[in-house]
Amino acid sequence: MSVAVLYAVTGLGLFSLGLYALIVRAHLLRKILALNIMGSGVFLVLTALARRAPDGPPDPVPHAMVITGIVVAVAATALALVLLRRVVETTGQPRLPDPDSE
Amino acid sequence: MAIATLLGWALDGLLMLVLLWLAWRVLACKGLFRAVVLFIAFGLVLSLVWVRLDAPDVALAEAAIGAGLTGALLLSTLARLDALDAKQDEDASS
Amino acid sequence: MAAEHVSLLPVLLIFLPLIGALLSFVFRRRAAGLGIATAVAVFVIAIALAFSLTRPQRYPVGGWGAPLGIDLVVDGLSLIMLLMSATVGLGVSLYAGGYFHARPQLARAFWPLWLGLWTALNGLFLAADIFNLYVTLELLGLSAVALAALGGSAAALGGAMRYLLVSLLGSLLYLLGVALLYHAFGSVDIALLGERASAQPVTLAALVLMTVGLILKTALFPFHFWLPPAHASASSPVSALLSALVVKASFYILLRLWLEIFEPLNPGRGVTELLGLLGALAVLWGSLQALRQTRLKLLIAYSTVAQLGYLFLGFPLAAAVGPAAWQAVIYLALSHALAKAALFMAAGNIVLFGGHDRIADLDRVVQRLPLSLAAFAIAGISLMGLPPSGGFIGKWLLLEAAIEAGQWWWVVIILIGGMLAAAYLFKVIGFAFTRAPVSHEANAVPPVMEWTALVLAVGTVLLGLWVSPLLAWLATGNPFGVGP
Amino acid sequence: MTPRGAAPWLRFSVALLLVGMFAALAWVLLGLPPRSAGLQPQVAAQMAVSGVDHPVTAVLLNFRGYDTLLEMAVLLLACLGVWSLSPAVPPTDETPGAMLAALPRQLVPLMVLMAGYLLWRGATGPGGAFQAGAVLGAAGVLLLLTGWRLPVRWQGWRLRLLLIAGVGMFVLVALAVVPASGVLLGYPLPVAGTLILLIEALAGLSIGVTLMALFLGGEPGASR
Repeated sequence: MSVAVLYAVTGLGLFSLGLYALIVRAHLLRKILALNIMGSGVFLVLTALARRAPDGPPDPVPHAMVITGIVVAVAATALALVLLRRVVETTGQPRLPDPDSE
Repeated sequence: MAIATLLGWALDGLLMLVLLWLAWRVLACKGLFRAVVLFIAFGLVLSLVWVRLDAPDVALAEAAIGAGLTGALLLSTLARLDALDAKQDEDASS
Repeated sequence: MAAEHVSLLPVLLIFLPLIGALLSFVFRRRAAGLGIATAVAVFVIAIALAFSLTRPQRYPVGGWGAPLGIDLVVDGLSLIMLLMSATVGLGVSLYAGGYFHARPQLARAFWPLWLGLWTALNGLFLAADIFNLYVTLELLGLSAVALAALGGSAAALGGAMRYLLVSLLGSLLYLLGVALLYHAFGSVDIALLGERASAQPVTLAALVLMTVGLILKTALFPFHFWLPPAHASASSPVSALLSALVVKASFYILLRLWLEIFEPLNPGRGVTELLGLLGALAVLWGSLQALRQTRLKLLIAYSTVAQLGYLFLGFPLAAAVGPAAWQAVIYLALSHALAKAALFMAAGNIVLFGGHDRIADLDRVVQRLPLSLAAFAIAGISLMGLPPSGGFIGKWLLLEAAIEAGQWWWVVIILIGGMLAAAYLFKVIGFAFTRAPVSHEANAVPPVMEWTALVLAVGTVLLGLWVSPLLAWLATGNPFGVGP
Repeated sequence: MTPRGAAPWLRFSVALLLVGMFAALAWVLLGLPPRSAGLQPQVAAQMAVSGVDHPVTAVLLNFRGYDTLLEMAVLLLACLGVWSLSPAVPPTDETPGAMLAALPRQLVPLMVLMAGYLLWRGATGPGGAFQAGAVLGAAGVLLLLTGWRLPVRWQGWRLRLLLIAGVGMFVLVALAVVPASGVLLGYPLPVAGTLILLIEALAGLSIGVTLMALFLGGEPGASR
């Protein structure tokens, strides 16, 4: 069992923790943080397993993918935060409205 | 050589634990401000992890974008949410 | 480099809307004109592609080729999807020209976002690379959410927020699957993965993660909860786009992955039966909920939940009878796209006209907006699955597949679904003929908005008449793979 | 004010489910082959014809440049979404305090210099458009925090042009090389390095400005 795989398992741990919080926590800011942590977990799986190259430098393709992913994540986070602000402004609640209450 | 490897293992193990602990605190701690600050710390530790994984490009991107700018966005949102709250409280009391 | 001549048409289908988005963002006073011009150009190119495509084409971007580079692939399945987005896209663009004419603030945001969304759709239908698909999915998701929030009401913002969270969660589940497949088989190219993947735990894990992520985004029961509020509270051109096109995109990815990577590995009857069962539940639950609604746009949105269910009946039926089931499903998806766009457009006209969408207070709209009501009724015929319409052909093919497979329970579901659709659609049409207790204001509806709704609705009838050329296009390159 | 979370039974069953998921996926990861070079050999083999000397830059801007192009479109559309959702930021006459004004005066030129260095370095080592753009964006955020606002004459279409410059140049190059090489984004080798640097320079600038705009929230100076 190599360190690389252990880091990947840590990434899975982050993914699972984030998913738990995304489902369980009600405050939207907490949900946005949870999604970011889940994303970091996936990036960690991608990058850690790229270091399984035998004696050579690590595989650069997942590194490029993760950089792409980080930029996408900040874009999504910015949009989510503005939406959150607008939701609080219009409803006064920092959480999702109950879908059944019309 | 052996000591260096051992230290490397210890450092890796420590980083993994710190990462998981920080993630848990970000999602479970009381107070949003504290959560955001912990999240920024999480991003910085993560960029150390990228260095350990021989991914310096990712480390740079993470430190600048993941921790830095996302952190700034989160903090400014928090400030605006606080302002909104204050306004609502005033509305309620008047 | 590429020895044979490769057509640039597919590439233009991605880059034209992207350039249109950039230009309409910078020159915002001309946004509507630029947007409609782009839409016409994309439509023309999609038609040209349909008539020039004789066999599937692979386009290596940058000339590298998989696995190092990214390839684009166009075959019959991508072609039909591109035609679907081109037709609905042109219709919605013309409709939006009328809808946003009086709302310049919204128009300047709508055009670049919509053209960006179109870029994502076309890029997605042409992608042959699972990581590239992730990027297009995110482009699609973020622009769709921004469009859904455009209305600005509390309902629209809440709906968009939930939509964003679900969409991001779906993308991350999908991306984790991509990570597993890449690290197990050393490529993100779908065709290469199809060759290399073998039935082992990592493949199964990727299958589960990606399938869950994608059915979340496709709003398959029981993950449909986010769809009705988001689709119903968006502004009407956006509702049409979301329901007609956006949810089909994630279904398309699921189908591609399934056909080329997972199905050949025989993951077992359990998976296909489960997806079929969820589809059947979606048909029943979505239809019953649609019947209960008092708001027109929510009714149409719940109808989308139901209609998406039919697409998943393809999984168990294709396992039993092969490609015929997928033909049926794609026909249904195509007909639903046209019909649902027409329904949301007609509903948008009614909302604009009367200022509300309470079904009980429709107040004789049939006399006052005859074209929109005609569009509603004709599109409704296709949704119910009555002849002559694309919906009829799709359901007929699906019924044939079910009977051939000897799985009569799917026949029952399809028939009940049709009857429930008739019930909820006639409820609307009935109130359109009656006089409401309180009469209300009436705003003029631009003729272009009525006509585009009607033309798309008539399109569903044409789909019922043009069956063989469409099925021939769909068969280009044998996307559903009958044997090697 | 703090919203209630989910009910205990729900928390428990979700936790149980996720522990199961984690265990299954961890088992899958441990079953992967312990050694695998991935695409590293293919990247190494093509480095000589990529136009740059750093593998990650070669993947981002050349081998998988199409992904990067679309990803910059994602960033741009997110900014558009933010602008469409939030009220415009009015032009302010706020003057920063002496202390706050002094800090960016020292730091910002340094950060711009650093961004330029990262950009140039991307061809041979860790660095490149995204990192440079991020540093530029951070410098911008620092300025915004001290109350600095974009000069009015730079608002409007000039700002929008800056925002699209990165994607725009990428699209332009992607299509312009088609007559020469026959494929989209197929840079002819003699000019590959130059084209990549050109794309990166504008991409870095656009990314920096976009990140600043995302932080600012609304569209500066837009009439509502």
